[in-house]
Amino acid sequence: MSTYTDKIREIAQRLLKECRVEMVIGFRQGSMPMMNEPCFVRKPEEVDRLVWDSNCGINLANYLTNRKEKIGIVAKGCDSRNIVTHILENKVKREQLVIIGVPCQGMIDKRKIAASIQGEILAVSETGGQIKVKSAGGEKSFNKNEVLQQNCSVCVHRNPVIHDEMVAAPVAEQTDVDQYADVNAIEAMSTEERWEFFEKLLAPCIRCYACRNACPLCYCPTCFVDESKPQWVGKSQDPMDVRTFHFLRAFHCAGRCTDCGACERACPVGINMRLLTKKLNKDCLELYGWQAGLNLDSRPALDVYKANDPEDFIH
Amino acid sequence: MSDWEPKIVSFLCNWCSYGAADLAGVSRMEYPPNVRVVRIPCTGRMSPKFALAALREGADAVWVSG
Amino acid sequence: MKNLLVTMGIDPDRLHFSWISSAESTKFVKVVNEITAKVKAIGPNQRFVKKEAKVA
Amino acid sequence: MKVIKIDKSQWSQTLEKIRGAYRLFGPVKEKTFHNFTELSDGQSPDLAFQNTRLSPKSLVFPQSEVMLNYSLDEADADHHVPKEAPKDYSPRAVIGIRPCDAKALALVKMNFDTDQYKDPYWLNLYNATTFVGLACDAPCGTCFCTTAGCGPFSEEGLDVLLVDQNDHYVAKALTDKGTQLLQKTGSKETTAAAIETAKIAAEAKITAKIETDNLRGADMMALYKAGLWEDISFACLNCGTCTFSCPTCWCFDIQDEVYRKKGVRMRNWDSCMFPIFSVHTTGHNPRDSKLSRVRQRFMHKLKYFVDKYDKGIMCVGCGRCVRQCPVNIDIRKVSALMNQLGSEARCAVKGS
Amino acid sequence: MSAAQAASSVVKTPLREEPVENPYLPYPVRIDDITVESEDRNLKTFKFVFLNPDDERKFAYNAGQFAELSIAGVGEIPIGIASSPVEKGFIKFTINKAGVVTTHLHNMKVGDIMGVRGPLGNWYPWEMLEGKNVLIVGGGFAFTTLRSSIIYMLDPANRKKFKNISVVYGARSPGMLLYKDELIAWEKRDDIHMNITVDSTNDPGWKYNVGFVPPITEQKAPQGDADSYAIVCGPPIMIKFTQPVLEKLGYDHDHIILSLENRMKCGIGMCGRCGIGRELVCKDGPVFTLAQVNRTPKEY
Repeated sequence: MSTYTDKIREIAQRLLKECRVEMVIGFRQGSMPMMNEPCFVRKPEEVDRLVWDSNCGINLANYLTNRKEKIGIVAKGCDSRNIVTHILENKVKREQLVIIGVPCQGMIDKRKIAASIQGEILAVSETGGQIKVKSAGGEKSFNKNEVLQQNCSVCVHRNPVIHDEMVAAPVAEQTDVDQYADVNAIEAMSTEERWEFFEKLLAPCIRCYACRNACPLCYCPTCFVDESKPQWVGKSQDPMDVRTFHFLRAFHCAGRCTDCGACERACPVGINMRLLTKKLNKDCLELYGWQAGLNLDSRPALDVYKANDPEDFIH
Repeated sequence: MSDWEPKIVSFLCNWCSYGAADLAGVSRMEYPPNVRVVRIPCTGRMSPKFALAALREGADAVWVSG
Repeated sequence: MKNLLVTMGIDPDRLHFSWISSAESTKFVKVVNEITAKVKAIGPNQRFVKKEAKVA
Repeated sequence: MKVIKIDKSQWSQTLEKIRGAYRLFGPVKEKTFHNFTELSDGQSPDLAFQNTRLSPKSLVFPQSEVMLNYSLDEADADHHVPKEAPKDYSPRAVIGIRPCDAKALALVKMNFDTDQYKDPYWLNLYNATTFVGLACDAPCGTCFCTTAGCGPFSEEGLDVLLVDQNDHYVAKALTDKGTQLLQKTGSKETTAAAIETAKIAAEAKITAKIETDNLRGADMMALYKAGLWEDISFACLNCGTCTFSCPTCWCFDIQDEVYRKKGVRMRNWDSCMFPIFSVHTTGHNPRDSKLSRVRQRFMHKLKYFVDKYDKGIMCVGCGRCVRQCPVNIDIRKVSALMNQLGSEARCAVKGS
Repeated sequence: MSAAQAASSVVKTPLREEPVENPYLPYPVRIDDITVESEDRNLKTFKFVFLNPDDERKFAYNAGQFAELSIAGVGEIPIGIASSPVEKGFIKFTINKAGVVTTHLHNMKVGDIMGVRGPLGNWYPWEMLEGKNVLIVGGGFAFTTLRSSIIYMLDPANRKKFKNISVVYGARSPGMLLYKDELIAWEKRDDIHMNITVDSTNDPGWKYNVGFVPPITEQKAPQGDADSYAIVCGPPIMIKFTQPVLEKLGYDHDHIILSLENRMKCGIGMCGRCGIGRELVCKDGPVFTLAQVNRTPKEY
């Protein structure tokens, strides 16, 4: 991983020195274990701020929306797919970007680690595929694959789909993963069970909108929850309002979501709202053979009509 | 419960289904009074927000027709 | 839309889509009849309805 | 003031005695986190926690709260005339609130209890509540209360301080309300000597710091115009996690909701992180950039509040915003930057 | 038995202090009269009378304050009080149709019941202005609290407290001027110096000024000195360009009095959203001197 960091710094420095970009967007070391902070670098001498490790789960495409500068951006597989979506949706221009591709082997889910150790986590280090966690209750070692974010463990697009530079050779893509096991489990439930399931899932929501704001797809100037003429959804903690918010938020991501996991990662109360977007992803794949953000040449499933689009839901 | 009648909020395209409803009317055809028609300029104007708004206000079903 | 609503626990018969030309008044009547019958069968909607705020 | 000793073997019986006169609230473990909720009959609070995920501010300031009720039915005599919503203000006790959270409520009280106006909802709940604080023996690495005008054994805002002594608790009454509660327990009195020793040990465990000494004298406009905000605010997503989890954030929104012929006026937590928070009807938004919103949050906590009340910063060092920020924006880092700038830009006319 | 029931079944020690008056409860009022003020019909003046006569006494206000107009089922909106403390038996507000609440209000009828909460905020510093010259500069529909102020100052009991009173008031066109009858009446008096202006007009009978407020102020307003204060209220762009003019005329920054506005909800300094710097526009304002505003972030 430290070689990734060195290479990112080297590329960033070169891009800034050659004035090919005005800023490089990447991560800097966080102030807590397993947290890195998205940051920008404008001067070649400041590239030492940039780091890369298994705690760079925030989707950096989020920071590109409507920016006008020439930007170098560090991008793992899912980031690159969201950059593609951004370009297709005219939120940023391809010519503005120098994409520094990072082959990704998954990001750590700090909640998984926190749940399986005693006391507070004091320090975390990574060597090879091993994560060493120092906590108040002693030291414990994890195999990285066991503590990956759920979306990372079933990810089939680890390498950037679009890039100008690469920090390393591509990694092997996972082929034998069951991407939609969790969605299938919900589909198998009865209507009542499903209603109850989501009632429980969404109960802790405090409507901080971190899921919406962490998502690179959510860039509407005025979100539907903020509209007042008419007001679509109440602003209280009422379960129906919470459900309406989550339903419509997910729906706005239909055919666009890359399952980067930023929403779930950002949620302060640990709601797996990805189940909703994943269901839509699965439908898009099954009905239209579509996965978001794989290349710049094809239009999204929901903005093209094909004669063979399924229509059996219409009477 | 026996006197309950469903309320079905129907979003009908001005040019298609709304026309069909109109024609059914002038042809003096009979159909259940449970549909509450909202005329929309085209089903392209339909938004998931509308369907949810109808359900939130107590509609028993939503029908979108082009 | 329908798939996601159904996933969240809404009865599939609460959301209908159809395609009727302005000349098809018979089809219109037929569809209204069908939908009404289906909705009657599943009973009143208790979900996604906001009757009052469940707050402090 | 009264000091008593409660054996842990007697703990649940003691709680039941208190329950005779109070509704009880306390921390309860939900999956991996603790949160404050009402305790049902026979339920004890789970006191083996470092800090709750969300602050207990919702106990006196619910995230959504009905303020007024009214009828819109013109057949009613007083239609369209709002009335205060009836509430249960019977005595309640919070068992196991952390000293930092209690101090936070004392800070927030300055906003809701002013000479000119009193917020009845907040104050009635606050006054109805007896706060039994649990001294903090094992603070988190991200706790910085000792430098935020607070501490693991801070007594401000508490009615009773509870100190864990392995096989028993020592409970020290700090107010008349606290004494009244302890009288219900019937437990025997003891001395407060052990508390002092435990306090020194706990305070020594807190190593994280927030630097604030130059903020009071700093020139507000110099801090406001400083160049540091772009770097600080870059990563911010403008979600409301920090403000919603913060025990000292009190901003709220007022909304009307109508259900057929009846309606309520309610208030919901709001956040200065949300763009809509400050937008005018005309569409003009005085804080229309992420930078200005992030600046507002930190300036409010660390400068405006300091200047307005002269009671220190609007932060008690609970560390929740640090732990829960999805992009790791750290108030300690921000404060250090502001503080450094403050030492350079002293105010020409103090307190102007 | 739930904990709540258990608690209510025992004798409780009264912990609650004496009941506090609820500042969120509006006084019920009835719409007594509605006047359309402007040719585009977007401005209407509403006259309210209190349902409980005692509430009028409680609603004692000063010129420059505002109130929350409160419509059950819709919401609340902070509006400057257009009537004057010397006018009894009613209160008046002039309202621009803009958002959810004001649009609803524009559709209401005489006789409808709604609420008014206040008076809120501070007011123009009348005690400080005693014995001084007062220049009033207003633009558009922000003239409401200025009308309140003029009526207050012209009241026979008050007029002798002030020296010269001058007014510069502008609107986009003659049809957009508020309170036309009163403007004409003031124009005829010799104890107030009126300068009415419009941005433009094609009315050949227009006998007053044509031009924006700042240049008209420059031409017509009296010079500032230690004995003179200017009260400015209008759209931000007008305030921006009037400020240098007033400086040129010799008004000190602490002799220029502004009325700010910001998004508000509670109106009583609790909800936090109208804060700029350490000031809350609703409670510490809306009236500030320019000197105060200069020491505050420009977040309004």
